Amino acid sequence: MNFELSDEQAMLREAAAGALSRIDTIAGARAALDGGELPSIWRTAGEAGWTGLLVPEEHGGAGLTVFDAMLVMEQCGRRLTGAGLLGHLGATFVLSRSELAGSLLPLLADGGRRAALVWADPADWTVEGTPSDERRAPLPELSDGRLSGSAGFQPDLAGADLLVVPYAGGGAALVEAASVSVEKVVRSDATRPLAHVRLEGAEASELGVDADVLAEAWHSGQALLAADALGVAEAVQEMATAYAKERHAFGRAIGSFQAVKHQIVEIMRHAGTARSLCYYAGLAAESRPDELALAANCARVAGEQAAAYGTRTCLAVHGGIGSTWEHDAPLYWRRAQLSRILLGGVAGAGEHVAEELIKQARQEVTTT
Amino acid sequence: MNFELSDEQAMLREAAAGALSRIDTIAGARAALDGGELPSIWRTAGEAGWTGLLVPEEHGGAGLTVFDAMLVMEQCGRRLTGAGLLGHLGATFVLSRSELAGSLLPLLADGGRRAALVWADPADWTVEGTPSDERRAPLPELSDGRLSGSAGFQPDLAGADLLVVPYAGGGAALVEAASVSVEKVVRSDATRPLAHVRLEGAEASELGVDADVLAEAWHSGQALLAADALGVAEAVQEMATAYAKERHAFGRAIGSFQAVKHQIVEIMRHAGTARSLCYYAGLAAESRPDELALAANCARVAGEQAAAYGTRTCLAVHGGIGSTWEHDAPLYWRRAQLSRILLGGVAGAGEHVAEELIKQARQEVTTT
Amino acid sequence: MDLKDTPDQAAYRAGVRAWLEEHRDESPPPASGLHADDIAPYRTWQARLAEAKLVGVTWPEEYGGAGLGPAEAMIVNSEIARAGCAGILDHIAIGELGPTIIAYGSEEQKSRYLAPMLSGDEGWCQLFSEPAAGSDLAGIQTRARRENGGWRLSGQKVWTTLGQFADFGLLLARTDPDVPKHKGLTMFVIPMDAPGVTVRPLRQISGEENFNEVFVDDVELDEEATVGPVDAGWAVAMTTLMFERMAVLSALDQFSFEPVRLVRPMLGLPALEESGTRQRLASVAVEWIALRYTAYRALTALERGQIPGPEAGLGKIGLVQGGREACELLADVLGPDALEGEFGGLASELESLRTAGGTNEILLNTIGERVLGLPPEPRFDKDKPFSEMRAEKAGV
Amino acid sequence: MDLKDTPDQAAYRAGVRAWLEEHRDESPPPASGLHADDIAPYRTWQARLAEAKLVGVTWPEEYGGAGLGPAEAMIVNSEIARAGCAGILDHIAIGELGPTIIAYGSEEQKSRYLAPMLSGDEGWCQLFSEPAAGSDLAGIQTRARRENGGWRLSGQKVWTTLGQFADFGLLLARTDPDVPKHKGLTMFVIPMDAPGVTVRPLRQISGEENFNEVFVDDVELDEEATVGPVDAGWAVAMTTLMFERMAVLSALDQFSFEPVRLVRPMLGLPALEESGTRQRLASVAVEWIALRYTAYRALTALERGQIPGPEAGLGKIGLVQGGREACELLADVLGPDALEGEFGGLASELESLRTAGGTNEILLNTIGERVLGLPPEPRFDKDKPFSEMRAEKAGV
Repeated sequence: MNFELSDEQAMLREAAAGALSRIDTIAGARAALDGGELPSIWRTAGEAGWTGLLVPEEHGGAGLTVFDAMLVMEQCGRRLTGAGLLGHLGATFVLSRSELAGSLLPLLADGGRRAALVWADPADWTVEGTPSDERRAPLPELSDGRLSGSAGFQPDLAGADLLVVPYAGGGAALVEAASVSVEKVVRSDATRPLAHVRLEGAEASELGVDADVLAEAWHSGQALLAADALGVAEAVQEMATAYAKERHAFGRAIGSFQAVKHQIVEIMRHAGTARSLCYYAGLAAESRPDELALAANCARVAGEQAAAYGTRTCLAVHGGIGSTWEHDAPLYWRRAQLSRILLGGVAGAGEHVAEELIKQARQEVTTT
Repeated sequence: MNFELSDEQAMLREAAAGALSRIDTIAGARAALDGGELPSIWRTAGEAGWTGLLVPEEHGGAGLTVFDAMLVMEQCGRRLTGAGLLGHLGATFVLSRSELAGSLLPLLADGGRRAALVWADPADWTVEGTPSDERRAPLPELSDGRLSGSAGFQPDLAGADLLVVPYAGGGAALVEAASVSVEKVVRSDATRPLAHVRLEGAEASELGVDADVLAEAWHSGQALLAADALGVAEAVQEMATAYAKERHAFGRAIGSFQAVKHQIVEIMRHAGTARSLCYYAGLAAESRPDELALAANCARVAGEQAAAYGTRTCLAVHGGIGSTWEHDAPLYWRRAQLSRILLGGVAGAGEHVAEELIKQARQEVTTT
Repeated sequence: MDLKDTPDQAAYRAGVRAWLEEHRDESPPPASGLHADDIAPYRTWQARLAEAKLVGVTWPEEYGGAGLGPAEAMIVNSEIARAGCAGILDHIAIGELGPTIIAYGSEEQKSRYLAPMLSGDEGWCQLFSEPAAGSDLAGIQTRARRENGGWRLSGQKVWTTLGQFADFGLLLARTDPDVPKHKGLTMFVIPMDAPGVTVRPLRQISGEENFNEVFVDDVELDEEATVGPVDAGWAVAMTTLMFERMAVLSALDQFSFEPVRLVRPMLGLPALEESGTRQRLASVAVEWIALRYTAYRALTALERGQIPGPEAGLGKIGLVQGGREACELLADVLGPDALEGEFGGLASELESLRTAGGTNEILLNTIGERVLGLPPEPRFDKDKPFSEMRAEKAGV
Repeated sequence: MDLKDTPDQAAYRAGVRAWLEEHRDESPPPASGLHADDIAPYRTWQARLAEAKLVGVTWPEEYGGAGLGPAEAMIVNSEIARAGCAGILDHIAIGELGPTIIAYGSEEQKSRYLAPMLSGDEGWCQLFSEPAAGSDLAGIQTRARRENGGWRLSGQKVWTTLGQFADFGLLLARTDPDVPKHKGLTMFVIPMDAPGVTVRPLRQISGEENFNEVFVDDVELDEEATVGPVDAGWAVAMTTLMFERMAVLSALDQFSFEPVRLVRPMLGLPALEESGTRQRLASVAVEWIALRYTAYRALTALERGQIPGPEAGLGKIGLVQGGREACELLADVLGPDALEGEFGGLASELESLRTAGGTNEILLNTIGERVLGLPPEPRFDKDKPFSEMRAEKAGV
C-alpha cells in the first residue's frame, strides 16, 4: 500500500507552488474587485505544461490523470488564481476522448489556444441557467450541425477560443467562441470570472463522445474544484494559525485560548477530511473508474465544507482586522462563497453521493 | 408590554415543581428501564388540578390555556415524568370543543378517568403508522358509528380509559379503550410509554368537532412537547454547570476551561431560544390563534434542539461517569432521543414552520 | 402575557404617530445616515425629532430628554420605522454616550454637550477600541499624560462609527501604566477638530466604509476634559457598554430579521417544495423569530427595573448563525446572483458582526462566568502593572 | 497511489487466507468476546491464531511475534474479518501492553509474560484511568509505597476493559507525590488475583457491562513488579498510548463504518427520494468514507517509519459526528424502532466514545499545540509538587 503522492506528483505540486509564487495573484485578486485586470497565469500554465496535463502524449500533452491536475488546482486555490484552467482541463478531458482529438489537441496542449467546457450535470442532464431561465436549463439542441441553447454562470468561458458544448441526446460538439455570445459576469469573487453563453444556431463540429464521457468529465470537474477548495482551506488554516501565535490579548497569544485553538484545529480536521477524499478521488481517477462518481463528489462536499468553515473561521480569528478590505482573509472567504455553488454546488455533489450509495445498496439486494 | 408569566402562572409552575419533587421520578425512570413500574403521577395530577387544566370551569375544570399546561409539562420534563398527561391534555382540549363536553368532561377533570388523543398531523391528515405500516398511516374510517383503522407509537394510550380518535373526512369520535386493542411499547426511554392501537369496528361516539379543532390540538401538542423538552434542557444545563464547578482536572475546575464553559453556555443559548419561543407559543395560545401553528412549531423545533444538544453535552461534560447506568445524565439523553421523533418529530414541526412562512409570503403577494 | 400597550403607552403611541404622520415628509429616505454622502438632511431631521421630544426618550427631562422608560423608547423606534421615516442619525451618542455623560459627567459637561447632542447639531463618536485592544479592551495603549495642568494624549483608535462626521469623541486612555491594566484608565471628551486628531475611513469586506481609524498625535486637552474620576475609566466604559445593550433592545423593530424576507425571493421555485429547503428555512426562522421574543423578555425585565445582563448578547450568536444559514440557502437555491445585493451584503456584514462589539468567545466567557457562575480562567494580566506586560504590547 | 499489496504482501495475504480457510470452523462467532458470557472459545481461538503467527504480527520474532510491519498486521485483521472469524480476544494486550513490556520490561518480565499473552492463556488489562483522573491522566492518585523491599499499592482504577477476565494488569501508580505530577509515576505489573484486588463491572448507558472498576486495597508487590525505571511511568504510559493508536489504525477494517449500512434500512421508503434525506445521507457518508482514506494515509506514513501523531485521533471526531447524524436520520425516517437495535446501540456507544481514550477537548488541545505549534494554555499543575495540589485531589 502506498496512499501518498508519487515522487513525480510531489514534484509537480512543488513546481506549481513555485511557479505561482512568482505572480502576485493575491494583490491581483484584491485589485480585480475594484475593476483591475486579474493577473493572468495562462503563460505560466502553458510553460509549465498544465494546459496539456490531460492531453495524451501523442497529441503533445503530458498524458497525466485528473489526480495530477488536482495537484495544480490545489495550488491555484491556495493562491486565489487559476482562471481559465478548470474550463480548459474539462474541455481537453472530453476532446481527448473525441474523434477530433488528433486535429485539435496539439493546438490546445501548449496553451496557444484556450478551450472551455460547458458543464452538464449527468443527474438530469441540465446546465446551470442564465438569470432569465429558472436555475436549471435544458441542454442545447444540435440540429443540422448547428447548436442552439444557453447556459449561465459557467467558469472560464470568457476568453476561451473554443467551447465544448454537450447537447441534448447525449453527445457534445465544438464551437468557436467567436461565433456565439459570451457575456462575462463576476459575482462576489473576482478571481473566478463566469459567463453566460447563448448559442443561436452556432456552427458546431460533432465530437463523437457519449454520455459516459460527459458524466466522467462532470465528476472530474467536481474533483478539480474539490482540490481547489482544499488549497483554500489549507491556506486559511495557515493564516489563522500564524495570526493566533502572534496576536496577544489578556496577556497571552490568542492561540493559547481553547476557543481559538479548537476552531483552528477544526479547520485542520475539515481540511484533512477533504485531503483524504481528494486522494480517494485521485485513486479513482487513476484506477477505479467505477468509484469516480462517489469519490469525486465526496471530495467536493468535503472540500467546500472545509473552505467555507475555514474561511469564515479565519475571518473570526483575525477579529476586526480580518474584515477589512486590505486583509487577505476576505478574499479567500469570497472565493469559498462562490465556489461552493458552482458546477451544481455542494448540494448537487451531495445528491450524487447519495445516489451512488443507494445504487450500491440496491445492487446488494439484487445480487443476494 | 408584559412578556412574562403572570403571578398565577408563576405560582402554578412553582406548585408543579413542588408536587413533583415529592415523587422520586428519576430513580423511577432508571428502575423502569430494568422493567420496574414507572412511578405514577396521576394522583398528584388529579389533586393539583392538572387533569382539568384545559377543561372549562363549567365542566369542573380550571378553564386555563395551553400555556398554563405548558408550565406543568416543563416541570414534567425537568423531572423525567408526566406519563398520561400529554394524551389527556390533548383529549380534553378536543372534548372541550365537542358536543359531548358536558357529559364527559366532569369525569375527566378530576382525573377519575383518563383520556388520550390519537394525534393526527394536519399537514396531510395521517397518523404515525404501526411497524406493519410504512411510517405514516391513513386516519381511521368511521362507518355506521364504528371506527376501523390503526395508529402506532402514540404516547399515553396505554392505561387510558377513553380514546379520542380523529377519522378520515375531518372529525373525531370517542371510543372506550376497553373496546380496542392497545399494545404497549417502550422504545429506549421508559419514561414515555407508547402504544399501538388497532380499531376493528369499535363502537364510537361522534364528537362533532371539525378539522380546525383537530389542527389546533395538534399544534397545541407541539407546544406541550416543546415545554417538556425545555424542562429537559434546563435540567441538564444545571446538572452540567454544577459538575463543571466541582470536577477538577489539570489543577482547575473543568468549568474554567473555555471548551467546557462555552459548551454549557451554548446549552443555555439553546434553552433561551426555546423558552422565548415557548412564551410566543403561549401568547399565541392565549390571544393570537392565527399564529399558533407558526409559534408552536417553532417552539417545538427549538425545544427539541435544546434538549438534544443539552443532553449530549451534559453526557460529554461528565466524561466517563456520565455514560454509566447509575448516572442521571443518560436518562435525560434517552428522553430527548425519543421525544424528538414523537408527534411528527422535529422534522414535521419544521415542515409546518416552513408552510406557515410560505403562506405568509404568498398572502403578501396577493394583497399587494 | 401581553405585548399590548398599557393605556398610557397607547396614548403616547398615538401622539407619536400623529406627529410623525404630520411631519413625515420632512424625513430624508430611511437609509442609514452611515451610508449617505451628505448627512445634512439627517441632522436636520434629528433636530426636528428632538424638538418633538422623540430623541433621548429615556433621558431625564432636566437634560432635555422625555424622562420616559424603555417601552416608550421602543414605541418611538417602532413608530418611526412604521412611518417609513429615517431614524436618529447619531444613535450611538443618544443611546450610549449621552447617558454616560449624564451618569459621570460634570455639570459643566452636561450643560455644554447634551443639548447639541440631542438636536444633532454636534455629532459624537465612541473612541474605545484599538488595533491591539479589541476583545481585551482594558489593554488599550493610548496614553494620556499630565502636562501643564492639562493632558497630552497619543495613540490610535479604530472601528469608529461616524468618526468622519463627529465633533466630539468619548475616548478611553491610559493615565497610569504602573497599576494593573483595568485600574489606570480614564475617560475623556476630545474635540475631533483638535490639532493632532486625524480620521481615516476603514474599508470593509463589502467595500463599504462604515468605520474609521482615528489617530491621536500629541493632542492637548484641558484638565476638565476627563469624564468621571481620573483612573476610574474602566467603570465609565462598562456603563457605556451597558447603555449600548439597552439601546439595542429598544431598537429591536429596526434590527429584526423577518424570515418571510427569505421566502420572498424563492416563491414559485421548485426548490421551495423540497424537504431539504423547507427544513433549512425552518431552522433560520426559529433563530430569527426567537430573537424578537427574547428581546420582549429582556424588555419586560428592563421595564421592571432590571439591568440587562450579558446574556442579551447571546442573541447575536443566533442572529449570525441564522443569517449565515439564510445566505447559504439562498445561494444554493438562487445561484451566484444571491451573493450580491441584499443577501450578499448581509453575508459579509454577518461575518463582521461576529467580532463586532466583543467576539462570541468573549461573550461566552462572560456569560459562563457572570451568569452561570462557572469559574474564570486563570488570569496573569489582571494584577500585573500594565507596564510590565511586554507580550501584550507586542501584540499586533 | 496504490492500495494494492506488494508481491510480498500478496503472498503473505494468500498464506493467511489459506490458513483461515482451513481453520475457520474452529472460530467462535465473530461477536466481540467482550459481550460473551463464556470467553473460553475466544481464548482457544486466539491460541490457534498465535500458533499460526497471526497474533502479534508486528512483535519481534524473538518474543514470539512475526516480526512484520503494520501493513501485514492490517492484512491479518482484514483477512480475519473477511473469513467471518472472531478476532483476537485480548487485543489490548497484543496491541498495547505487550509492546510496552517489550519496550520497557526486564528480560525476566519478557520471558515470563509475553508467551502466555500471545496465546491468550493469560489475559491482561490496562489500569491507567481513575475516577478523578481521566482527561488528566497524570493526576492519578493510586499510591505505591516502598515497603519491606517491595511495594504496597492502594487506589482505584476505572474503565477497565476485560478486567473481569484478566490475569494481570499494567498499572500506573504514584510513587513520589512530592515532585510535579508527571514526574512521580511508575508502571507496575499487578496480578489480578493478588489479595486486595477487587473487580466490579460497570454498567453503561446501553445497559451493557463492557468496563470494570478495579479496587486496589493494600496490595503487596515484589520489587521486580515495576516496568521501566521507578518514577518514569509517564513515559511508559505515553508509549502504551502510542501503540494504541497504531493498533487502532491496523484494525481499520474491523472498525470502519460503511455508509451503505445506513441506506439498507431505508431502501424503498419514500423518504429516500427526498432531498433532505439525501443531503443528510451524503453528509454522513463523507465523514465515514474519509475515515478509511485518512487511515490509509496514516498507514502509509507508518509503513514509511513515521510514528503516528495525535492527529490520528481526529478521526474519532468525524466518526462520532457522522454516527450521530446517522442515528438521527434513521430515527427520523424509521421512527422509534430505530432507537433500539443496531443503530440504537450505536447512538449510545458514540456518546461514550466521545469521551473514551481522551475527550475531544484534550485531543484538540494536544493537536493544536503539538501539530500546529499553537501556544499551550498556562498551566499551574505542571511544576507544582503533586502533594500541594489540593483542588485537584478534591475533584470527584
